[in-house]
Amino acid sequence: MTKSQRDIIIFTAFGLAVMITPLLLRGNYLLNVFVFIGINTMLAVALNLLLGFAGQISLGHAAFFGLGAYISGILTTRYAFDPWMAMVAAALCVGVIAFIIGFPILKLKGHYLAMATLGFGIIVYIIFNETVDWTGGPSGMSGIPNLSLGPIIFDSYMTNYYLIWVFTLLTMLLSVNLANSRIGRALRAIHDSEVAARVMGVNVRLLKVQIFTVSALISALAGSLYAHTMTFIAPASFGFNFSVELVTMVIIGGLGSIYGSFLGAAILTLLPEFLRVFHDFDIVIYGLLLIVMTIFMPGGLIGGFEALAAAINRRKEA
Amino acid sequence: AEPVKIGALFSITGPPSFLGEPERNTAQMVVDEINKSGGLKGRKIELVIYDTQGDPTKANQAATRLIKDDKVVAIIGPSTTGETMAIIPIIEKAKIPLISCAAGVKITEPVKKWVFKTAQNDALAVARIYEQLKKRRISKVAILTVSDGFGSSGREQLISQAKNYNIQVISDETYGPKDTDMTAQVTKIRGSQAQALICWGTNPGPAVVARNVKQLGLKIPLYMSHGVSSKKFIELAGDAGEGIILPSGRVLVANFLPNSDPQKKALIAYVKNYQKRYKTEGDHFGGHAWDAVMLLKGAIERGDDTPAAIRDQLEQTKSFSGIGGIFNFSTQDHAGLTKDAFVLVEVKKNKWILVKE
Amino acid sequence: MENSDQIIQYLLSGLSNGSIYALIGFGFAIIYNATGIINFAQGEFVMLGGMLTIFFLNVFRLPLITAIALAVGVSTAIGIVFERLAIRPLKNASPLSLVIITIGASILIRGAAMLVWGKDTHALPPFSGNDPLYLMGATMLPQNLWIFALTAVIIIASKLFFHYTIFGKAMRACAFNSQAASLVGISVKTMVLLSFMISSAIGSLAGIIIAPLTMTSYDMGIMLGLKGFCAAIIGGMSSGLGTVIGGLLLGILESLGAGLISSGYKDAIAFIILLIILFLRPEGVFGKKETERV
Amino acid sequence: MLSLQRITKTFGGVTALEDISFNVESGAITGVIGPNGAGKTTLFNIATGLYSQDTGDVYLGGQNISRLPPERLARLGMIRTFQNVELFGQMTVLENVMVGLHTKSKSGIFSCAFKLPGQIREEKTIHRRALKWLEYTGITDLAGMTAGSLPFGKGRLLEIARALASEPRIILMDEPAAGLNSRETMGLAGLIKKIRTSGITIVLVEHDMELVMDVCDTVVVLNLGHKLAEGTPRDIQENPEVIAAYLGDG
Amino acid sequence: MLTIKNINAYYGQVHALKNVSLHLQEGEIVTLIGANGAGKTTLLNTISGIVPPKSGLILFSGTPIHELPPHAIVERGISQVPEGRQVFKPLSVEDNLELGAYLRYRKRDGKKEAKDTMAMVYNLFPILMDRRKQLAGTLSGGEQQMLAIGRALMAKPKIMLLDEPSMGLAPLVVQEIFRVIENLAGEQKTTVLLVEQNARVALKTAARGYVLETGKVILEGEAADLMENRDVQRAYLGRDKKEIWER
Ligand SMILES: Nc1ncnc2c1ncn2[C@@H]1O[C@H](COP(=O)(O)OP(=O)(O)OP(=O)(O)O)[C@@H](O)[C@H]1O
Ligand SMILES: Nc1ncnc2c1ncn2[C@@H]1O[C@H](COP(=O)(O)OP(=O)(O)OP(=O)(O)O)[C@@H](O)[C@H]1O
Ligand SMILES: [Mg+2]
Ligand SMILES: [Mg+2]
Repeated sequence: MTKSQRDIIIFTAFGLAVMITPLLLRGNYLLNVFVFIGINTMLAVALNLLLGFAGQISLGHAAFFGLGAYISGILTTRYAFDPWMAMVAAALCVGVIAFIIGFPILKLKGHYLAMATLGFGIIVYIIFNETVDWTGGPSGMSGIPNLSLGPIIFDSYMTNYYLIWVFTLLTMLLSVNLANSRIGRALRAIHDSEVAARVMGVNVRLLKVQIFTVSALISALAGSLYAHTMTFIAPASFGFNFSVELVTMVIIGGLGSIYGSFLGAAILTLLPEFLRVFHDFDIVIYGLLLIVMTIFMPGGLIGGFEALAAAINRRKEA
Repeated sequence: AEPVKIGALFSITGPPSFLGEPERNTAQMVVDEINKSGGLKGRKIELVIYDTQGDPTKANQAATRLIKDDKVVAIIGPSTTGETMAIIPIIEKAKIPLISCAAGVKITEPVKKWVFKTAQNDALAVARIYEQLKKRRISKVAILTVSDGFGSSGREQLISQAKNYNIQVISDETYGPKDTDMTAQVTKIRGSQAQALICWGTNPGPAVVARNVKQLGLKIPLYMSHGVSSKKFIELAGDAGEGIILPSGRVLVANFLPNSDPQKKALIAYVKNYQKRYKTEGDHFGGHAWDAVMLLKGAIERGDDTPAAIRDQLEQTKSFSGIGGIFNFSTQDHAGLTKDAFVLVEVKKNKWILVKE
Repeated sequence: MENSDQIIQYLLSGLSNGSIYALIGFGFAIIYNATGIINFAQGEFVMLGGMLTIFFLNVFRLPLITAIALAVGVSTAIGIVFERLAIRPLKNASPLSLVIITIGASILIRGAAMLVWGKDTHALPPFSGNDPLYLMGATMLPQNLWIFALTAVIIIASKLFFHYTIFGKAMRACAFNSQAASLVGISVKTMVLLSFMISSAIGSLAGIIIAPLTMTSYDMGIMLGLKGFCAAIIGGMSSGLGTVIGGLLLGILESLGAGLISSGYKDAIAFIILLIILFLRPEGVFGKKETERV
Repeated sequence: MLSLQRITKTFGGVTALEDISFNVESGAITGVIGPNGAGKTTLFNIATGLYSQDTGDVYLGGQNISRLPPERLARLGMIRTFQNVELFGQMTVLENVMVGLHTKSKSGIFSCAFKLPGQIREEKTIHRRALKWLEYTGITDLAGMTAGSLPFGKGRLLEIARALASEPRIILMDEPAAGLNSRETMGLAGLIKKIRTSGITIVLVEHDMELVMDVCDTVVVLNLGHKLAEGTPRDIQENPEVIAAYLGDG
Repeated sequence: MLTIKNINAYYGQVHALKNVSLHLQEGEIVTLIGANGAGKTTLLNTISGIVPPKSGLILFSGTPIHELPPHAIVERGISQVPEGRQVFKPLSVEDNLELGAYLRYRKRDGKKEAKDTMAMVYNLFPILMDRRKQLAGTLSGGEQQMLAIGRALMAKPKIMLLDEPSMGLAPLVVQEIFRVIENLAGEQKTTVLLVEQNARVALKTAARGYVLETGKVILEGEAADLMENRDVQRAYLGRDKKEIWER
């Protein structure tokens, strides 16, 4: 079995699992949580392209997510755009913004890059808050229309689930493809040694900006989907905290692993739901779990899984 | 008998925890009291509380869980306007009555069939302040509002109502919810022609503003919002708090009310019980939850405990004396309060006293 | 429009806030210099300093100076426990995993503080009165002088420590290449522990000294931590003058932005200017060019 | 092929290169030797666009390439290896070589993400050719190993394989024999000659005189940023100045 | 002085050292030769405590040290010049050297003595003197190698482990380095374990040698004998051509 055949099998299995999950969760509130897991997976995969592959940190990805959501929201509620058109417009706008700011920002390295992206995130967040006439300010913007496709309106948990997950699966598929291609290799090469990558003919600057743009564009798409499924958005969802949470998802899941990003997103979205039984202690436990997970699986959940699988295999052989 | 399940969504943690915490405490306290004294028509109330952390996404998830998993008959909360707006579509679709504890006007305007609220509109608080400014012949004001949901909705009202009172907002500044120094803004206001400063925020920001005003020697009258109507504010502002005036629910000055006041009994009981149970002062934010639970109790006692029956009875609530004021709901009004819900109070010798009008 | 009194006041306010940011930034820089980790829990130590002091002051009725000493002591102990239990087990982890650990720790500490002390804000009385001092028509509080003084002491001390003592140099060596450091006989574990001790002590001290101005609550560390982080980065993560200048720059930009342009966009203005500075000098305001070579 | 003209480079107070000129003949092996710190690596860094010189110009096949970035130079057929071995440490040996083929392929982000037919075909070619270069340099058996865990000497070979994969016109090697034992160095000498036979021009910085004398056609000697001598290996070996500054008399 | 008995070391699943035994006498120069990937660096790192052995013993003057952390091993007097230099790039040359004497600095009078050693190192590598304020990361490869050696000398170790000290150095300097090594052993009674690719020179300098192949010691003996050994000649000595510095 070649690697690419294995990839196809894994992806198909994953896709099938995703498709039948709602049938098992019928009528359960978790179905709704899985909608958000889908959105967060999209975001984590997008950030992983940048952080896990190219090794470039972004502490401002919530801003792209938010921009996608707000552009979609504003275009549909104020200018009566068709939601699908608004979604395309949002993705394109954010792509262009990312491309333009990408050049100066990605010239920076390490903690300077962290700080610049953080600053960008804060600036955008402030704009969401302050341009009250456009965004409704801190108390948010409501009445964003749902997406629809012919007779289907995506306004129930079930329809939203399939809507979101189709996009999420597509994002994952394309990212897996990208990871195993010459572009994916060039990105990982940048991660390991920028100088050597350049000398091998990789246009490091351009490639970084390109992947930044792609990453932002996917995030914006996730933002649009979020806006049209929630029908309400407020700046609180797009702040610094969420940017950090996204980075956490990627790292907890496993840097450079697409399925890891899914695991990270799933765990971090589900965890608060499970921790609700602890009431006021939930935050403390959440913090503790983050630490414990990282200590025991420094390579991320996916690394943990692989180690486990290897151990089981060895058992079998022995 | 089976308990009646009521859901509650509060931002117990996160930036709006100053709202969610007293609300959660109060709701739990009221429900326990009801259960102790025999419950609702002989049935106990089970209160299912989820924390929303001030985040619309979390509010959405929690509301879904209350509806789908816990199968509650009614929901109280959330604490903020944003979170309330975020879950209204779910509520309307699930046909479950919601009594929000947030203040935003747009929650109940236009009227939504299943949505009510107990928090007084900011509009009413602003009106109270402007009335007094007009009496004092002040026509130029500076406003300094916090850039969160509470502050921005206050700011909106301050600006839009000003012309009704012939007042001019000549300086419009804001500060961040976590800012720890506002000297720059106050300095700028000091350089303006403003005759009064209105600061709209919740602890601790306004206390910092009060201190900065004192430090910079700004001598104009200082007004604040009901967001800081608690003893805590006086403690934080120290002597810089002296003379500050603000609109407040009656709960802050319950003892000063005339005995004829229909709310007085409930207010004093609330303050006493809260103090006893939580060792700290109950405030009017907690009062929103008190009102919400008691409104539900009334509605269920009068009718049935199905969501539809509760809704119908809520809408018919008349002259209910709560902590926030006297509620009169109708098909056109799901907020139910008038500006009498607010009184003006002032800090004198480290105590809140009622301003004589 | 704006008279010079006002400008001076903006500058003075900016300097006061900036030195707070710098003070907090130091904590970041110290751990970074010794371990290469960006410690997201640094803000929480600032919070701990203030909260613990108030706790000792109000609950045990201790004199201020004792309360401060105890608060610093307890925060340092928490720093040690943190390093021992959460950082040390992960010897060979990537810096990013360590960052996640510090994020976890910050959530944990904040949550625990919330459970122990509740969500209320508390104020600490100023060390030496509340009567404003006048300076060329502008005012500041005596507490600001305390902050300036502490900042100055810490810059000088850390400059001396990191650049002129063998211990300090050893710490920097550890951050760069811990394996090589151990090959010259440096105990990497001790150095990391020491850096966590120093930075939690400095963080809590900063938290104590600013508490009379900023007040304190379980979640105050987030925003101040963020600003301190920025100050440290603008200063090139140096543990000396750079961070101070970074902090002051941030403070002044904020203050002028709020005063002269728009208070709503004050942080945005500060960050836009900082971004422009970074774009013009990608190696940092104080960074040296081309230290890496092949 | 490659021509350096009057190159000067200073770092702060240190003058690493001063007024250096020389030509590299097409198809030849040119050695660059000199004491430590003479400026050899700096010369490579300038030629490959990593540093910019203070003054002077670099020509590649007649074209002035003075201000071109490294990635452009790679496309023009100039590639190098590194003194301190700059591998892509977390990637496998095979993947390292595949990155070397970057300039020989052109699928963009879009066609890679959507796996367009052209991209699939190209990917197969890349894979095949990478294997070929592993075989060429004799490290096929390491293909699946993570580059970071290679022993030093194998890393050097991998660097050469990766450089060759881009099918350069000229290849600059910075101390390829450092860390190899005599026997392995012998193998390397063979490899270098084989590369030359395939028509690729080679510039070689090396301290292993045995190797330099064995393979080089001409040798340039640098000392303290100046050109000390230039000539055939024989001449250089006998040049008293070179002996005094560099070779020593044992 | 140093005795290694049957040690095994692993990198994950890779068995890098297999039952390796070896011993060093005081003041002796011993060399370790072997092909790429034979495990020479791993062996030095095992002695230094960086790669702790899975099993086996390492005794230093009779006391076991294989469970000690690296810094404690340095403290007992075993220093290493690591492969690939590993100088502290963001620190100046002088700071690098000072850190070499880190443990001595913490002793009374250590600082003054360390200054003397530093003068000795500068004397040995005059270029470092010129570059002493420069950041180590900007030094040329060879200069960094000199610095790495100088740094280890600063510790005045009882045993010095050298991992390819001549790598990247000009022939003239290599001669110098080997003179220093001989000198260390001869005059200062420092024991030296030398890993060197240039087996010919290594065997000439050393008294004894070990040959390592895929993690196992396959040969050991007097250096002169090894030099004559056909297998060694074929595998490590290469062409029988005179080396350039032996003219
Ligand atoms: N980025 C830099 N900053 C400061 N000085 C530098 C820098 N790069 C090189 N130098 C100095 O320039 C001189 C030449 O260095 P270069 O690396 O070219 O030497 P080299 O000939 O390759 O030596 P070696 O044989 O030891 O590798 C050295 O003295 C070095 O210290
Ligand atoms: N970090 C590591 N992870 C996994 N395997 C490793 C690692 N380091 C070394 N190895 C493996 O251990 C074996 C011995 O390597 P070592 O570096 O000790 O060899 P060496 O004899 O020093 O070689 P060289 O002459 O190239 O320096 C090799 O097979 C190598 O691939
Ligand atoms: Mg060199
Ligand atoms: Mg080795």
